[in-house]
Amino acid sequence: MAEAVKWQPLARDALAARVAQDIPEGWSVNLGIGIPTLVGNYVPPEREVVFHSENGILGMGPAPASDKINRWLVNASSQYVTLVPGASYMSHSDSFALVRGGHLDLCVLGAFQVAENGDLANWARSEDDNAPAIGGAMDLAAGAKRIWIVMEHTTRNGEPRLLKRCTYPLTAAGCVKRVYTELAVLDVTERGFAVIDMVPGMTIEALQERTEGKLHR
Amino acid sequence: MAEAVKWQPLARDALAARVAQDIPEGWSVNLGIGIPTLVGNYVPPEREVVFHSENGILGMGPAPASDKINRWLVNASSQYVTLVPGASYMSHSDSFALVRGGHLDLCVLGAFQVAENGDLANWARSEDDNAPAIGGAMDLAAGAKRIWIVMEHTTRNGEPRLLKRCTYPLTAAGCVKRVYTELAVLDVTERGFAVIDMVPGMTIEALQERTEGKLHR
Amino acid sequence: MIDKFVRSVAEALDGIKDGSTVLIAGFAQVGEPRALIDGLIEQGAKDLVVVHNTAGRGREGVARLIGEGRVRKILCSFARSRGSVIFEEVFARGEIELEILGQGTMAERIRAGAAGIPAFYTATGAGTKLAEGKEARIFDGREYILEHAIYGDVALVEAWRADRWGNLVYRDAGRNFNPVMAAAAKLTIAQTQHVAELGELSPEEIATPGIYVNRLVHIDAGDPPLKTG
Amino acid sequence: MIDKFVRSVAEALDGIKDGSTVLIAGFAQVGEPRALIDGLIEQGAKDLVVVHNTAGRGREGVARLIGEGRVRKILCSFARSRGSVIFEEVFARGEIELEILGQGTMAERIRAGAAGIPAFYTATGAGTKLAEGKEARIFDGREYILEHAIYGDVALVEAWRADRWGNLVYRDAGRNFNPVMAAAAKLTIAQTQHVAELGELSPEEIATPGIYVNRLVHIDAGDPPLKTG
Repeated sequence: MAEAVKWQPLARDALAARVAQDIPEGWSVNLGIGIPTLVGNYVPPEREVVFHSENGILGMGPAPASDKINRWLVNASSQYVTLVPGASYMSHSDSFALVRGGHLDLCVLGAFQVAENGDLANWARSEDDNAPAIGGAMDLAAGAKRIWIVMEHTTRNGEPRLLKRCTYPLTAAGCVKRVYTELAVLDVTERGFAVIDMVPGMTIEALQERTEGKLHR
Repeated sequence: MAEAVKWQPLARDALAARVAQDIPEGWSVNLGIGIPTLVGNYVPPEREVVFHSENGILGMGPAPASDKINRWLVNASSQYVTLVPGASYMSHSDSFALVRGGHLDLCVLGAFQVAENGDLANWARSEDDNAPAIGGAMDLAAGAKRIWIVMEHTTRNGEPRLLKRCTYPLTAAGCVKRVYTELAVLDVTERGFAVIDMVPGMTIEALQERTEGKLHR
Repeated sequence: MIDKFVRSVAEALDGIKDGSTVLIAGFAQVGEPRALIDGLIEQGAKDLVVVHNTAGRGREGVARLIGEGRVRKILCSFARSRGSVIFEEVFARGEIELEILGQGTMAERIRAGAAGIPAFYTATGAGTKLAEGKEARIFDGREYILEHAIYGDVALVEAWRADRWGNLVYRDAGRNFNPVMAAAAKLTIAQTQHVAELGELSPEEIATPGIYVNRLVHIDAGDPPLKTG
Repeated sequence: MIDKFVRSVAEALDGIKDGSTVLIAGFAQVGEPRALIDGLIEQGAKDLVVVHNTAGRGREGVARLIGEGRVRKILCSFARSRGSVIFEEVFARGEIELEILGQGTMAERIRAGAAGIPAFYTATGAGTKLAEGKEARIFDGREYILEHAIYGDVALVEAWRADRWGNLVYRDAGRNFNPVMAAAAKLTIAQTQHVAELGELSPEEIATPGIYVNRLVHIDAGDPPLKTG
């Protein structure tokens, strides 16, 4: 890449905050492991968003102070959390009925790869991975009303992760609605990836260089 | 019938008491509409039997005194009931998951007809009944571990109701384990109806005259 | 602030379209959202598909909705039954379609609609008249039939207590079809006898989490009518 | 008098046979019946099929059961994951069979086993590697796959409070897989932190009715271990 870098990629927390900005009051939201979990920290407390955790919590609050830990209250990432007023508990079967029945307004997940047709790959880096960790990802990807992905725009080696077709095993086909990376926000549309936001200084051309799928305005 | 009648058929309450006698402590039991409902009155209070009602009650107690009615507490027959200590409420879907998953030790139902292969007909008296009342009968008949039937041995006209094959539409195939009538107690076995008890003075021959299915000892 | 309470039954029912599938909870008049049913009669939507345990009894509620010719089809477990006079008249005139189904199959089909399950197998009804036209299949030597999910456009439910998020608690046998129907519709409308502050309902006892409820109206309906005989 | 309490873990686990399918509840060590798992290790049954959210972490509990060569097959949603060292060793040696499944599909398959549903269709996994060998079917334009019920011979669960009928209440996120697993086994064994008098648990808050529980043992296990990082 000959061009001079004129932009600053978003740091993890800034990226989480960028996602949080787009979540409206009243939505019920599940946050996956990793950067998605941080998103909850950036939804202002006066904006009521209801956070769900697959292990049977609806109305999850932030992490407790270290001297206020309730060891019986963990989220799906095994982290200690709190409840907000209005919260409720449910069993795993009821919790996943909620997920699979299309009742979550949004699920924010991480990804290895996303394709321009909305295919998501986030559980295995190889067809030969015969003992992977799936957790609730397939249920969430197939079940939530909207899937937003937070991911790095490219691999550490600079290979694109926003592809024409995923090369890793799919989590779910055609489920992704929007992708947030450290460089841009893209919607998955019938025509492919539509760029709806970029970090200051970024150009479509520079973004396209880092993206295998075709970008549109 | 030339023979002199030497026996006394059981009255409704005596029949209910006869059924109750065979219910051991610890069973979970659902009682259908009619005589089956009376069975609960004849289980001695010190013998703990857990009564279920399809509308979401486990641990149902007897009818309340008329000045102690709770209008929010009815059974599946729309009668006012009470709770016993240890009772719990559940939704209709959880209640029928319990029924259909084979968790009831016993369901006592009424019947129009029972066949010697265990087929039960208790919801429609004609193939042409196009607007019948089924309620939970099909679920109970297909789901409970044991189906016991309480019924009149013959129709008012003396026609048999314990048949080789049911002529009315089935509620469930092959589900009946035992039949209690005002004249006898019969088990449904691979060989057909096995007589396990008769009212005093009744003979197998006299009982067979009133029964289309073949009787065995 | 999330606040699902509206000020009137009319507001709660606003926008229900002709042709909607309406799930109506309640069992033996307990936990039955009578104010909402009456409101639906007022509201005027017609050509409805109604899912309710019975085809209505007496002359009020679901019976009246049917009597006014607003129900194209009813799915129920009790069609002809004590007091189903209006349904029987309308049915005899061929003016309503009936789908009769076992009560447990009804509950499970609604639960399937709520849980993202388009179809499931059940032993209930296998080998009976109700299996006619349905796919049968043997699992482990036993016959089962395929039943399909019921999806509501609208659910009408009655709660004992509700908070502004739509968390619901029921009273005694008033729970019945309420939780499963509340979860299975695009637009779930609850009438509640009492209003709770947010956080007042125990997280352990909430039977319907607010995620399933869209609109709430406070109706102090009092006890269900007294049954006589 | 119904009294499902037994005096020891050994008595609670008595009679579990080789080859049993054992459902083990708990999520992230919360609501996990550790005393019963340890007891099962002592008890000696082998050739087990274990259904648990993970393939074990660290060296205790389910991991130890696997490490001792007692598990023929595991069904879980997290196989290789942080701390799954023992499973990975045993799996690499080809000494354990693995069925990996989405966590929701796992929960729903167990619920199906509890509810008399031999099989159901779900969108989870459709079009993925996990759909291989499974029947696919289109409903309303979307692809679903057929999943089968999981039936437990034994379920091991942990309650917060229990009465002698086996009515169970859970604590906070300790509910998780406990209610659904308790309902899906022929022999359900619960360890409980506290004992309640019959009638003390509210009929509204009982999450597992006693009908699903066969044996109870009082184990004041205390809080789950503290997670660090």
